[in-house]
Amino acid sequence: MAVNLAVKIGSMVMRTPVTTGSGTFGFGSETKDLVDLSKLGAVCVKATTRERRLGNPPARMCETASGVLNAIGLQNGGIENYILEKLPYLRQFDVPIIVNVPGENPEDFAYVARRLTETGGADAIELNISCPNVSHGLDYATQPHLTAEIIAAVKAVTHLPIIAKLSPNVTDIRPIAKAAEDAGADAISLINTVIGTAIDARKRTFKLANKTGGLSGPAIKPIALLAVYRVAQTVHIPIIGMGGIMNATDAVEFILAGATAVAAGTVSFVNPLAAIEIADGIADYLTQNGFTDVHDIIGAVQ
Amino acid sequence: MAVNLAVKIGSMVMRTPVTTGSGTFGFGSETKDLVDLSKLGAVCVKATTRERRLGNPPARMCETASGVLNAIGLQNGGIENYILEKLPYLRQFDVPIIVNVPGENPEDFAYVARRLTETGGADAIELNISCPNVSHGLDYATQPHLTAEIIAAVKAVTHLPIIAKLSPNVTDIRPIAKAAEDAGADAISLINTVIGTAIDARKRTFKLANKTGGLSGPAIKPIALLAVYRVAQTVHIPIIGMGGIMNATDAVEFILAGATAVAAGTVSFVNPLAAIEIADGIADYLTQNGFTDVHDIIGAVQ
Amino acid sequence: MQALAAPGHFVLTFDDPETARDARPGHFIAVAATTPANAGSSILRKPFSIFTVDREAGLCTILFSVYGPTTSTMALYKPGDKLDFLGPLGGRVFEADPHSDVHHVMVGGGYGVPPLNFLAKTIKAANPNAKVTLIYGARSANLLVGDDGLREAGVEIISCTDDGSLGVKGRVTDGLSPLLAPPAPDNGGASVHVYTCGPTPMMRAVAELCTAHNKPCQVSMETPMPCGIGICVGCVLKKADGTFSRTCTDGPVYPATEVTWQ
Amino acid sequence: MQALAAPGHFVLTFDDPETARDARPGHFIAVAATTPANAGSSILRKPFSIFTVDREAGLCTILFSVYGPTTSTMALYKPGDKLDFLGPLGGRVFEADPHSDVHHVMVGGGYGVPPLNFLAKTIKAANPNAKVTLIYGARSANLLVGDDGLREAGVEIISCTDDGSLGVKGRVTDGLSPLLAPPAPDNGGASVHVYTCGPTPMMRAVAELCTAHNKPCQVSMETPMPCGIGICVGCVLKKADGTFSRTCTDGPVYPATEVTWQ
Ligand SMILES: Cc1cc2nc3c(=O)[nH]c(=O)nc-3n(C[C@H](O)[C@H](O)[C@H](O)COP(=O)(O)OP(=O)(O)OC[C@H]3O[C@@H](n4cnc5c(N)ncnc54)[C@H](O)[C@@H]3O)c2cc1C
Ligand SMILES: Cc1cc2nc3c(=O)[nH]c(=O)nc-3n(C[C@H](O)[C@H](O)[C@H](O)COP(=O)(O)OP(=O)(O)OC[C@H]3O[C@@H](n4cnc5c(N)ncnc54)[C@H](O)[C@@H]3O)c2cc1C
Ligand SMILES: Cc1cc2nc3c(=O)[nH]c(=O)nc-3n(C[C@H](O)[C@H](O)[C@H](O)COP(=O)(O)O)c2cc1C
Ligand SMILES: Cc1cc2nc3c(=O)[nH]c(=O)nc-3n(C[C@H](O)[C@H](O)[C@H](O)COP(=O)(O)O)c2cc1C
Ligand code: FES
Ligand code: FES
Repeated sequence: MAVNLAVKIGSMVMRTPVTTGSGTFGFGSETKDLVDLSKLGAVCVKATTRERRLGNPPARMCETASGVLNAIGLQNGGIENYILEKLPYLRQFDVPIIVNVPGENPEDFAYVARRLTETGGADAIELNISCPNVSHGLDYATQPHLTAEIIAAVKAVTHLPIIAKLSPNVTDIRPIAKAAEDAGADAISLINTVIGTAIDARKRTFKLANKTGGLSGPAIKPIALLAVYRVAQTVHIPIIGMGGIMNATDAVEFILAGATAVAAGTVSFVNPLAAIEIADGIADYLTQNGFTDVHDIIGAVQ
Repeated sequence: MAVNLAVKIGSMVMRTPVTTGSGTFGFGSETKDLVDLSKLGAVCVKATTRERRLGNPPARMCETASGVLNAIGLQNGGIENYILEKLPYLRQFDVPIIVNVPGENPEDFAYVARRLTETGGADAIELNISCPNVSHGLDYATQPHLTAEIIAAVKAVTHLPIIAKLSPNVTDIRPIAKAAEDAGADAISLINTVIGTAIDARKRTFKLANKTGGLSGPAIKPIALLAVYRVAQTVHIPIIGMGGIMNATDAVEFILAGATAVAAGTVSFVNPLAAIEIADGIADYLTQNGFTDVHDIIGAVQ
Repeated sequence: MQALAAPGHFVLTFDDPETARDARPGHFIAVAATTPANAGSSILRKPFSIFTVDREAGLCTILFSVYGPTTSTMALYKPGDKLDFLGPLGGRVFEADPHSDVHHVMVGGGYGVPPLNFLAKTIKAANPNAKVTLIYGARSANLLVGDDGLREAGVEIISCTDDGSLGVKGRVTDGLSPLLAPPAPDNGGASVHVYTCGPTPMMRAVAELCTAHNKPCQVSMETPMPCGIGICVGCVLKKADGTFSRTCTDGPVYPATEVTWQ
Repeated sequence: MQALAAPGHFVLTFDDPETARDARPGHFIAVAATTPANAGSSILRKPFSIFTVDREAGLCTILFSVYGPTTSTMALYKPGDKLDFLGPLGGRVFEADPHSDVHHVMVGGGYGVPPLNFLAKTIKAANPNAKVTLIYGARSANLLVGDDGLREAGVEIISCTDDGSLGVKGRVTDGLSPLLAPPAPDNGGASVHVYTCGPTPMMRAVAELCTAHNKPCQVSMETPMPCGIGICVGCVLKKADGTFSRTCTDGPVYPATEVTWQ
């Protein structure tokens, strides 16, 4: 029997509850020989800023136990480059586009959001107020009122669904999620990477040129699951859960914790088809356990 | 050529820079057939509270990717039981004893510290203001002024070195470390476990009876290393670093980040001799790299 | 060092005269199956019950089935490989008096069968006339393992399969009930002592049946054991007196009356 | 599927007609060596250069040495095992015109030798008269691997060992210098084109020597590659124009003049 996998994030309809994670799937065209984007629930593209950014110097990434540290530094061609060079490829597919937007001040966020709205460049905007790899990047998601300020600034210039991407690097994520909801966010995505570092004992140097980086992958799954669970107990808007999802079982755990949709992040580096295969696996889980709709298990953990 | 491994934590001299981590080595006597305690830098015993505590119901622990989640809930026999039943065994060995002390209010902390001081029950007191598994346990280490309050209360009743054990579950650990130093702490130990959870997709339940737990093991090493580095840049008192140390290379990374000593935590479950073997491995590292004293590499990361 | 006992099941033999000498039924070892190829995939040791010992040869075996990293790695071991283990571990093990006039009834399932096999053989070796029965269950016949050498030693075996493909169709309690019902016609009037090890729901059912019939029962708990040596306090069982007991060093075997089944 | 090329070094043969057909020297594959026994120990794929291809048979090989989880697991592979890889990967590979009148000089070290071996053979196969020299280095003779079949193909081999145990004593640049110095007496006056792959300090020394002698040089970068397919932007090289280039899809081969060595 067919199961329903479709979910809604604000007004955006996803055919499956699995999107790509920003920064872990490029702009979609890199994998054109491998991935049919129309099979994704949504495609969330890499952070796109007002101006082009070169990013951090190498080394930018290293492996840790069951995890990956990165300090990419938001390398991207800027919003106009996105609209001209990236969007046309994406729009060949029948799939919603989420554009991840970082910024250094409310004006930057609003500028990019406005350009995306004017040009039809996105179906939802994910506000990256939680990137640990650039100065000021993380600051917004550490304080409820700053989170609210950014969301309000963007809300004023767009009718597109707004997703607030939150950071786990805070004492309590709940008041921040609540502030995002109150300021008009249509959804919350979490978690962004966990701040950390790695040291090379032989060379006695940091492994990353940036010294610190953001930790992703299975190592952070327990942290992410708890963040999703806590936020789900706090807000009424949908949650896009991520952090260490490697397979459908992991994804189901996030949905049980309260996520309406999930993102395949680091796993796409290993298997660029992961987001598609995970959606298939969620359908199998539902069937095997006698459910007909993914909504039946959202937040169902006991 | 012999290398110097001895370090000082306040007035406490450790023959090697490696102690056991509280809660991961019992009270020393459990491994009496396996471990000669006098070969340890120090032995840090399980949390000891004013009254006996039964702890949390099972399941208390589960494995995660490169990590372990625990919610023991501070099971222990209470301070008088420690003095009568545990201390005599420990005092058979020529090794400093660190007693880990949690509490629900300043009076509890002070009471246990006073009893330890009166009875010669400890060579240093580690204030566990960061245990994520009991209500109020974590709260103190989330706020600088609460951290300072506990340290001042204990300082008033003991001349023993005071070690403040801090939590990584905060937005910024630096002001908290600074508050601890200013309030008179002789050292900082970090990190305690990272809060998280695990869900059983098949049963649709939390894996731990307590729902949430604290994450330890290699998964958290990047988080711990950064916390140590940041605190080392902030305070002038020694740091005992821990979080995912499995071998001497990991320990050297913590020392390079700024730790004066390190603790073998979860690794002792796999190898109860780990704290001794790690000290030997640090000596080998120093020799192979032309150093004669562990102090030569404290904070030496570039 | 390795033999396939049944599909997916392996018997691993290791050479350790001290363990062979000291191990009693109910003792276990804690294995770390770490290789360069799997570094970090499983952090903790995993417990495995002693299956057989050969004191003269100084050899022991464990019987295991393949689940995760540890057992998958163990399944790859070749003769001559070194087994990294701690043991024998366990504080309280099975207590049985081979010479008393009781009917020893063992009830096992899954990886609970190996230690009961060890117990049955130990009793029979001490007293060939002891009356020993092993009742064990599995979903189907080809999952039944761990009865090697028992029949030869004179142990009565009652197998129970969910699908009836071998022995009694049904659960182990269906095999056990007739032996407990008074008057016990087929045990010659001897009193019955029950020993059980296996999945918790099974042990619970066995324990409750024994309590109902007022028969002594020893249960060997199979909680996950993060350290196996008493230092993590993560393996606890809630006892009837409300306290928590470390199954690794205070157990794994308890009188059924001490156990709560939550 | 596996042969030991030298102590700790393995040649792994895999059957993939498409890769055998499409792979050019400088292309690589990204391997995920995940098994139940090592689940989680290494998350990311690891890149390995194509070493040889047999278009008719549809077979390719990679040559690797054992470092961590991926290569340790690969060393355990048995004939018939499935290799989980993406490839052939790489945007810009070695460019060489076999028919031009140049002296092709390859300078390699460590796991930089396999792709140069492939390049040397490819040039020789297209033009048996092409003048091709491979200079390669290692700490000692028994670490020299990857020259199989080159002598037979008519490639001149100059080995350099730190300890002088084979060939030139010293570094690869000591082997290279004489070939670059004008007038080049031993290369018949042909212009020299250099291709290098190996540890970064070695490539840097080679590139700087070529620049000093005004000789064209192609370098194949060996930065860690978290994804290998252009989506992580974690493998970048800082180019002379100040921008960052993804070595996996924009490289791994670059004209030496485009590279900064920071
Ligand atoms: C005292 C004691 C004695 C034991 N004796 C034996 C023995 O003699 N032989 C034996 O084979 N095992 C025995 N076990 C069980 C064994 O220790 C576990 O199965 C162990 O977790 C296997 O380790 P692993 O790394 O292979 O799998 P893990 O990584 O621990 O498990 C992988 C996955 O399989 C699941 N899983 C693990 N074990 C089981 C199971 N038994 N049934 C269903 N799912 C499971 C886990 O939840 C996990 O999802 C014993 C356990 C205890 C506590
Ligand atoms: C384009 C490209 C082509 C490559 N081609 C080959 C090839 O043909 N053959 C080959 O053997 N390798 C090749 N490599 C290198 C190979 O991808 C790495 O060595 C890889 O990290 C090995 O994976 P692992 O899981 O076994 O070890 P890892 O877990 O990645 O490494 C384990 C430990 O060893 C260290 N380490 C890893 N590799 C090396 C090394 N090469 N030298 C010294 N220390 C090291 C790591 O820092 C780590 O501490 C290539 C790399 C690139 C970028
Ligand atoms: C290499 C890399 C780059 C990333 N870039 C971004 C980014 O540009 N914007 C963003 O919001 N998150 C970024 N992230 C975070 C991921 O989207 C995701 O939140 C995080 O990695 C946790 O999920 P995972 O464990 O499944 O990877 C990046 C992560 C990685 C590993
Ligand atoms: C089972 C368990 C019990 C613990 N109990 C305590 C405790 O009682 N007091 C305390 O301060 N820390 C406790 N900790 C935290 C450790 O001392 C240590 O800070 C943490 O585990 C990180 O180090 P590791 O990754 O090396 O284990 C416990 C950790 C574990 C895994
Ligand atoms: S398994 Fe650690 S105390 Fe029992
Ligand atoms: S390796 Fe990921 S972009 Fe190059």
